[in-house]
Amino acid sequence: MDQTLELIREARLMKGNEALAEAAIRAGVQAYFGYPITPQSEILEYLSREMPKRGGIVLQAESELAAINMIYGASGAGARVMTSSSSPGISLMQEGLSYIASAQLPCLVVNVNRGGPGLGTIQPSQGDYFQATKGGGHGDYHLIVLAPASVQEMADFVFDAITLAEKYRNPALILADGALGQMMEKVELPEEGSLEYPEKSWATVGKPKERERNIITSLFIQPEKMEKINLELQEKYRRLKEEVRYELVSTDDAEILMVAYGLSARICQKTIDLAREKGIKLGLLRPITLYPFPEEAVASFASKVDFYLVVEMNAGQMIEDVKLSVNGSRPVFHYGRMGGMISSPEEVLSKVEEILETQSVSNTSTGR
Amino acid sequence: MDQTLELIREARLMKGNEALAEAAIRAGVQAYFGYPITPQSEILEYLSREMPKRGGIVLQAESELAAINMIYGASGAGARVMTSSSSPGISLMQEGLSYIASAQLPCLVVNVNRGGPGLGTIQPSQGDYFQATKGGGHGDYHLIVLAPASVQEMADFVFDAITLAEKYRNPALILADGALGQMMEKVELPEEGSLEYPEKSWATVGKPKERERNIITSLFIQPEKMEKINLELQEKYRRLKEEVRYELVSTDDAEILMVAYGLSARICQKTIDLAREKGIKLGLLRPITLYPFPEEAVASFASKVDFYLVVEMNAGQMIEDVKLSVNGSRPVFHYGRMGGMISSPEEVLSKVEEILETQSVSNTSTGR
Amino acid sequence: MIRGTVHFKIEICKGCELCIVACPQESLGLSNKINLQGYRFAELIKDNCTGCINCALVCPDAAITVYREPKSALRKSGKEAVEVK
Amino acid sequence: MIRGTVHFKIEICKGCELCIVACPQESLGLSNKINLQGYRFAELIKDNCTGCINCALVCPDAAITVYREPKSALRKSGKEAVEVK
Amino acid sequence: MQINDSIEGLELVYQRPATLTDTPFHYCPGCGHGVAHKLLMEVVEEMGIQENTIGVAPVGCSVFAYHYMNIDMQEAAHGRASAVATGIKRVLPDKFVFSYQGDGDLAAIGTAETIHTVNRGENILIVFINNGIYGMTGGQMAPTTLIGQITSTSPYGRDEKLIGYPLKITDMIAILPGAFYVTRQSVNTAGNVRKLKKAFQKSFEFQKLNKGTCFIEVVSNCPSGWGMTPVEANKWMEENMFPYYPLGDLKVPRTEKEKGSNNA
Amino acid sequence: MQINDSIEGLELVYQRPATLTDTPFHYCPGCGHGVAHKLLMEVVEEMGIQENTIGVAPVGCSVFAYHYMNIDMQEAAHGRASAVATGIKRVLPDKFVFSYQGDGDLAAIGTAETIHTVNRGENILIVFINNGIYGMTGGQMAPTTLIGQITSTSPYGRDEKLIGYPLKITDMIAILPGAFYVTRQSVNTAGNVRKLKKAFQKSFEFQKLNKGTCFIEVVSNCPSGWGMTPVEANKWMEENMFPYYPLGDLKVPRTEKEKGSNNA
Amino acid sequence: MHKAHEIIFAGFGGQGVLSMGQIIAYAAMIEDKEVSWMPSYGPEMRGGTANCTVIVSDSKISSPIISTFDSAIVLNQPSLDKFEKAVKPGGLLLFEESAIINLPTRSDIEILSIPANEEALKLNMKRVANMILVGAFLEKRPIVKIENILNALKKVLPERHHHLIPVNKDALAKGKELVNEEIKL
Amino acid sequence: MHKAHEIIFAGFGGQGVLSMGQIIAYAAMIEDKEVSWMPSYGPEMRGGTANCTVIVSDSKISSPIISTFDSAIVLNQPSLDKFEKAVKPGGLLLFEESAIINLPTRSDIEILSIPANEEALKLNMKRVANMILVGAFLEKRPIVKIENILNALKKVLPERHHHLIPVNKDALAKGKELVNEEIKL
Ligand SMILES: Cc1ncc(C[n+]2csc(CCOP(=O)(O)OP(=O)(O)O)c2C)c(N)n1
Ligand SMILES: Cc1ncc(C[n+]2csc(CCOP(=O)(O)OP(=O)(O)O)c2C)c(N)n1
Ligand code: SF4
Ligand code: SF4
Ligand code: SF4
Ligand code: SF4
Ligand code: SF4
Ligand code: SF4
Ligand SMILES: [Mg+2]
Ligand SMILES: [Mg+2]
Repeated sequence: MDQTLELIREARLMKGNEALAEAAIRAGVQAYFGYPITPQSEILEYLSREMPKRGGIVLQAESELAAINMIYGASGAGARVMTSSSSPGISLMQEGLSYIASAQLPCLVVNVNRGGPGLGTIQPSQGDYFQATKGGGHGDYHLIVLAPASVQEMADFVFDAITLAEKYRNPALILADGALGQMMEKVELPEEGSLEYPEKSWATVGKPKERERNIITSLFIQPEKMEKINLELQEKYRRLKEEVRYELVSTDDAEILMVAYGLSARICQKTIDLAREKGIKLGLLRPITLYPFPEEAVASFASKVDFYLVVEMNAGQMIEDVKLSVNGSRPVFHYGRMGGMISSPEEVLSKVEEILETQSVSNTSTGR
Repeated sequence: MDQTLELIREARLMKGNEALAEAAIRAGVQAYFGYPITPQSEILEYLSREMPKRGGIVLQAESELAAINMIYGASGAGARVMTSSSSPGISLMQEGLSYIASAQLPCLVVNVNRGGPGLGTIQPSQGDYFQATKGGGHGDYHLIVLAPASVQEMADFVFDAITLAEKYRNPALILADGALGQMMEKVELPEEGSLEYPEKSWATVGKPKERERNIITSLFIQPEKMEKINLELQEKYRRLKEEVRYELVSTDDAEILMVAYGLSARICQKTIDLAREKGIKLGLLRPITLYPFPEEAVASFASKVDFYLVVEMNAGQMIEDVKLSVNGSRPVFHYGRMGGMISSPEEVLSKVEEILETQSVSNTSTGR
Repeated sequence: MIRGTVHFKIEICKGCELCIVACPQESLGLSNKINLQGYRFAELIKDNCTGCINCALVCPDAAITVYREPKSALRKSGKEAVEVK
Repeated sequence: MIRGTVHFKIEICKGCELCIVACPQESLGLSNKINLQGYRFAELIKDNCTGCINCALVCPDAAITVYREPKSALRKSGKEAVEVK
Repeated sequence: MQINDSIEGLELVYQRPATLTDTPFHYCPGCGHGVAHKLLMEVVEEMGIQENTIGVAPVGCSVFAYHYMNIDMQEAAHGRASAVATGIKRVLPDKFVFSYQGDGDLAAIGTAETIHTVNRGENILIVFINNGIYGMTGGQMAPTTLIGQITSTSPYGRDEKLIGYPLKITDMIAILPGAFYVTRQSVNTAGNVRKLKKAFQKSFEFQKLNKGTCFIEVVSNCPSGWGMTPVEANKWMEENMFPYYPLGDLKVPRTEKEKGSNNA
Repeated sequence: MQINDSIEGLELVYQRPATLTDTPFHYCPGCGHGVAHKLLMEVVEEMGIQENTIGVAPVGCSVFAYHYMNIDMQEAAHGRASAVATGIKRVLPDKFVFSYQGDGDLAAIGTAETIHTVNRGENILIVFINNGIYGMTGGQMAPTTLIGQITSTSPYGRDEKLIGYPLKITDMIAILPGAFYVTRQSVNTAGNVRKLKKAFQKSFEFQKLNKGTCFIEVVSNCPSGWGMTPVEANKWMEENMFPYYPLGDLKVPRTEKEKGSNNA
Repeated sequence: MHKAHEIIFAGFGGQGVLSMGQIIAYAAMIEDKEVSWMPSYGPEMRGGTANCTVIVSDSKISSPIISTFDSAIVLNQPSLDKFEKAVKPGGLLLFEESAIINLPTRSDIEILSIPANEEALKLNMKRVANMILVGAFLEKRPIVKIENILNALKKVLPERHHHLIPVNKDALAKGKELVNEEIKL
Repeated sequence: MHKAHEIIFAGFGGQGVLSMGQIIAYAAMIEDKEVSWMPSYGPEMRGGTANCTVIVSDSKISSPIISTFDSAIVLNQPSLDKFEKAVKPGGLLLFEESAIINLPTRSDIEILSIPANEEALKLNMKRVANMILVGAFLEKRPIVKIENILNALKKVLPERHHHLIPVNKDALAKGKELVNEEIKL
């Protein structure tokens, strides 16, 4: 660990967790509240070392439940705030997240996803996609969800997530996985202080004489009012679609489109190389925003590719969003490992080949 | 309240919450752990009165978090157990539910859904569909989800839910809404003691010399093992498809199929009457199991109806499952009110008519 | 005896009677009328109020305003009362 | 002096040395050999063990078995020791 | 009867504080929440800290406190008010921050947050309204419900063998080093109201001096939940709650003690 | 050196209890968890209650306790062990139930469950391993971490002004009426090990008699988390932990006290 | 009689509005009608109004949640203010006389003021005021038979409270009487 | 040299296995190669093994998680037992001599036993044993230049530890030497 500390001082070869933490400071996060859990404790640890030196607030809460509610308070008071955890800890935050989304408070939440369900394993997983994108808490709300695929993006997306969170007054989630948190890669860190603080006229900072009191709440006991809040939220989610981000790899001539995010997308990149050596024209669409989901981009390939293959480290979650985008116009398949297992590029390729075989059979028989 | 008590003594005109509670006793629930929250506190209150007299255990926990973990312990110890709450309280249970699903413990959880997100309102809602069916907690797991639509079903489904939970060693959720919990209707209660207790050889009841110790856990630190657990779960979810339940109303000659559950389905029934007076051939498919979702049944109408209309008390959640079932072969529309608002049969009919208009336009123009 | 009086915001009074039992002078009672909320509201029923503010202190709805004679001799303690409320 | 001896399950010993510091007779030491886990394990280095079980009590890995002379005179207290462990 | 209520020649000695909005409280007749609200806002007015005070009220009957208190406020999730207040205070250390919590909120679901907030010595005021019941949800047993007390979830009276004794969380709080000032007051008489107000005053003064957590338990009533008239409720409270939850200071700063506080 | 380790003529006076499985502990060398596990299982063996004992271990280094303890066991979510144990005990009131929890688990995230379980007087044994740190997750600050102690999340030493004083949760527990027997023991010397074992014995005896919650704090070490050798760690524990967490009984049943317990 | 009759009962908690609805629903159930009873619930009860809606119908009831009513029985001013406008044209608005300061103003509905509290005091049973209102209501809208209200009471009240049935019967009768007096005016 | 070289370093926590990997990764980064470093993490560290994998590549690295290796540098018996079989045929297995009781048995890989602890004691710096192993490894698989290891150390060590660079340099050299001795055998 000591050595790690020393290595990162140079801030060039860094752990994903540490790059993210350093980026948070540079992005002007004013307060961090969190609770240890593998594989993301380095975020809290890094900030415990650095925040005091650099004028920020870091507090180890008594639980994730307390942490997310501290976030609520601090964000409501106008600060740029952040918390992080891993799967079970994020589950404990679901009530709080629903409150934050409903009260329309900006904040950054990081989930360094591990294998579940239950206590599971601490190995990397993408098993929390549904929770992240559909809303694990109660009610109709969405988080803005960004999925990095490298240590560099672990750092960069902090800036993006905060920008979006503040622009839309909505909680943003960075959904990484244990591998991205733990691995070291080369990283170039964004400049400190480059992110401006927006005006937050709604924050509870003490009511001057000349303005009405500010209230942070998610309680609207009259359903008529609560429906208005909901309509406002839905309208916001519609506007959010403009922020869709994704990356295309080798899609120009692709006959098969893989859709994968995060670590899975990296594996698929290797699969593309292997496949193309064999003459299979694979391409990859990597959603960067998981919510809003790049549904149009995904759908746009329906006329170009024979089928879609969704590769995830779970039992099949993003595949639903892909299917909803494709809406039946092409077959959509899934390949996934679970519970902390990571597929190899070779495995993914075998899956592609297997589908190709059955497809060609069914092509002949059904003429599709 | 006193009068209520007296009225229900006759057990014929009962509140949904109370009918459910009484049914739980009759279904042999041995222990209930819960925490008050509107609109379902009557369940805890009823059981507080009745359980002590009838030999069951009832304990008001210090929180929903404690309650769900008491459920874990008691279910692991072999008892037939139950908890109930409403939306924010259910959010607090997400970590626990993920553990219970992973450890494969049977139990009954009741969510009397209110309007969210956040503190929201206490009025009825179906805003927790995603949370209930996709898994609000972390990892790949599913609850068995049943959606009653009357006080009678509030009682009946307790038996069904427990039967399924024990058969599959999986938590089962009854997803009702505030109206179903609070309203009184005529109800005929199932016979007490008709539900047998299955053998639970896995339960931690104390290890006799002749058997290996029993362990209740969801921790499998080796991802290889955790993946095996996950594969087991997925296999179970596949088997669960046999348990799909739904109801069809006026579908024989239907040209438009509404899909709705719970209270929304009742409203749609009225809409059917109104529509048919106007010569519009509406039908309704009411999913009773929300998980497993009746995807085949829904899909089977694709060749018969012009379009689908999903009616929910939310911003559009079950519509995703309907779309996934229909897979693009017919248009699927949504009508929903949010935040505790309830649509009227007339509103739904207007929506149908509105779609009919635009559809006929687009039919002419696109020939679809 | 010091002279005082109380005014009630009758629209927000809920007729809880706590002011009535708190009044050392037994100056207060419930009206036979009801307010828009449907509550019988509190009112002065005797002319002996001393402006001691007890009723106002215990009123959960902050419905009572109290006035008191500013006798020069009493001025100081009157001020005090304002400060302590 | 009572005669005793100790046996170690060396495969599970982790060489923590807690037994060594706990032994009033200074009878124990670390071996220069390592076990399959890579730990230098504890061993008896003197012949003066009294079987007092101190080492066994503090061993976090329950790796120590203790034997003791059942002198008729000492039998009773020896029994006691078994009971207290 | 013709009563003279003319104010001619009289001087205003008490009025509703301007720090309360004009919205009438939604509380049941006689509910102690109203008294506590009023006093808190009187102190905020008198100390001139309206512009610098941020309140937190979680779910419970007082969830709508922000309709009444004319200051910036946050509504918190059930049990999490002190965590929310911690979040606010940490980023706005120069402001006055208080949480206002019921017994269900503070002593049941929020136990962990309460204890850790005080243990950290967060420099806030925690107002703890102990009415021995869950008022808002319709009268269920609270951790502070008395032995034998009948509520909707202890229909045969609270039985300590099944559910334990009423939790004196304030006593537990008082032993934490982070707690600077801990007191238990009530709202039933003019005298007690004055003491409670004094406690609010002191707490804000201590907060200004960064002394740590001030914790005020207010033994209060719930006429609706208890099924009594307000007058009966206050009497029941005096006879049953006060013996178990005796009023007075549980922890007073040394200098305070030496000065001989006239509190309780 | 040739040492005579023949057992000829000797009698077996101590061996690993049969209630432990053959699986070697995964704990770091010298970790106090091992001692506590061993003693607990010795008592279960000696009292002949293996068939009637159910244990609960939550996340923490001892999460794998079920690999070692040869009894029926449940693994619990972080902080929820006492709620899980409550669930078990309520439905199996005649069985012996214990939870075995770390300081992060019991005194941070699980504070509410801990306090309410004891307040209800759940008739279980709570074993509380206080090693002043989060061992499993790699050495973060725990609620019980000492002032000035350096951990990965208190890299400049725990600062009471920022995070408060180490939480003596056992002292808080002891004042609850539901707590029947509360004691603080350790694992560092043969003498203390004997006392701890005695405490386990008593607790199960009390449990048989339905006395309420027995709560045993075990002041323990974490050589890895503290960055010390086991021998250094035990010394550091004696010099630093014991003064702040003094060993001995915090609450002894009256009859016990009268009998003059030789404990601590 | 309509195929379905939709009623709201509104007043303070404690005035017995919830049980008025329940007893009518129960009586209708005895008559083999479809019924639903839906209370207002939650914190708006604190110091405010309580109400319940009852639907009595010859056919299956879809939504139990309704926002306009065939009849409204109102026991305090806030409820009158809130629900006067929710009565369907041609519907019935019946209120307790002493509870209302600002009278209703609509002219497209039938409005009845019943001095139930006063009459209840005369019957020496303050708690039967609501039964007087039920009697009055049923006289105007005989959606269930009075005898079935009594049958319902018999089934619903525990044996030890059966001695209260006669006074309830009187109250129902008094309600009927008041309506007819009223009409005579 | 391969296009990519995949290595595992495995031993106890505290033996410096994680930093061995880091320093090689850092040196490779100086040489403008693509690198990834991935540790084992979590509770299996308790009383067990720690390890990290390093990938050094000329092109972009896809998955940092790998299960077979070009080289394995092993510092204790459990790691040898676990990772011997994970070395790719033709790969390199290098282990610390004194830590291993049961020797590896594979014949399709190159196996080297380095008495790093012994030599480190001779250098009077027990903590540089891992640098001796790095030196030995790089002699066998020169995926980065020794001088860049030293450059990396310079960048990575805080000023106040720069006096340690010479002894590290010696250790690296010693490792190289040992390999060549070994080969001579
Ligand atoms: C997570 C969650 N659980 C339960 C509730 C329901 N609830 C709202 S307030 C309350 C308790 C109120 O009691 P208390 O805190 O004592 O306040 P009071 O109303 O008595 O002033 C409960 C259980 C909720 N809103 N959220
Ligand atoms: C909800 C949740 N939060 C955090 C964690 C991560 N975690 C596992 S164990 C632990 C703390 C361990 O410390 P302690 O309870 O003191 O036990 P020890 O390892 O020291 O024996 C933490 C924070 C988790 N598993 N679940
Ligand atoms: S001010 Fe004093 S005397 Fe006057 S009415 Fe109020 S309590 Fe009575
Ligand atoms: S105390 Fe206040 S609310 Fe109560 S009766 Fe008196 S004036 Fe009215
Ligand atoms: S039994 Fe006693 S004397 Fe013998 S080795 Fe162990 S501690 Fe030493
Ligand atoms: S105490 Fe046990 S583990 Fe430690 S050195 Fe001695 S025998 Fe080995
Ligand atoms: S329910 Fe109780 S606490 Fe709530 S407002 Fe009414 S009296 Fe007050
Ligand atoms: S980390 Fe600490 S508590 Fe955990 S096993 Fe190692 S020494 Fe024991
Ligand atoms: Mg309360
Ligand atoms: Mg610990």
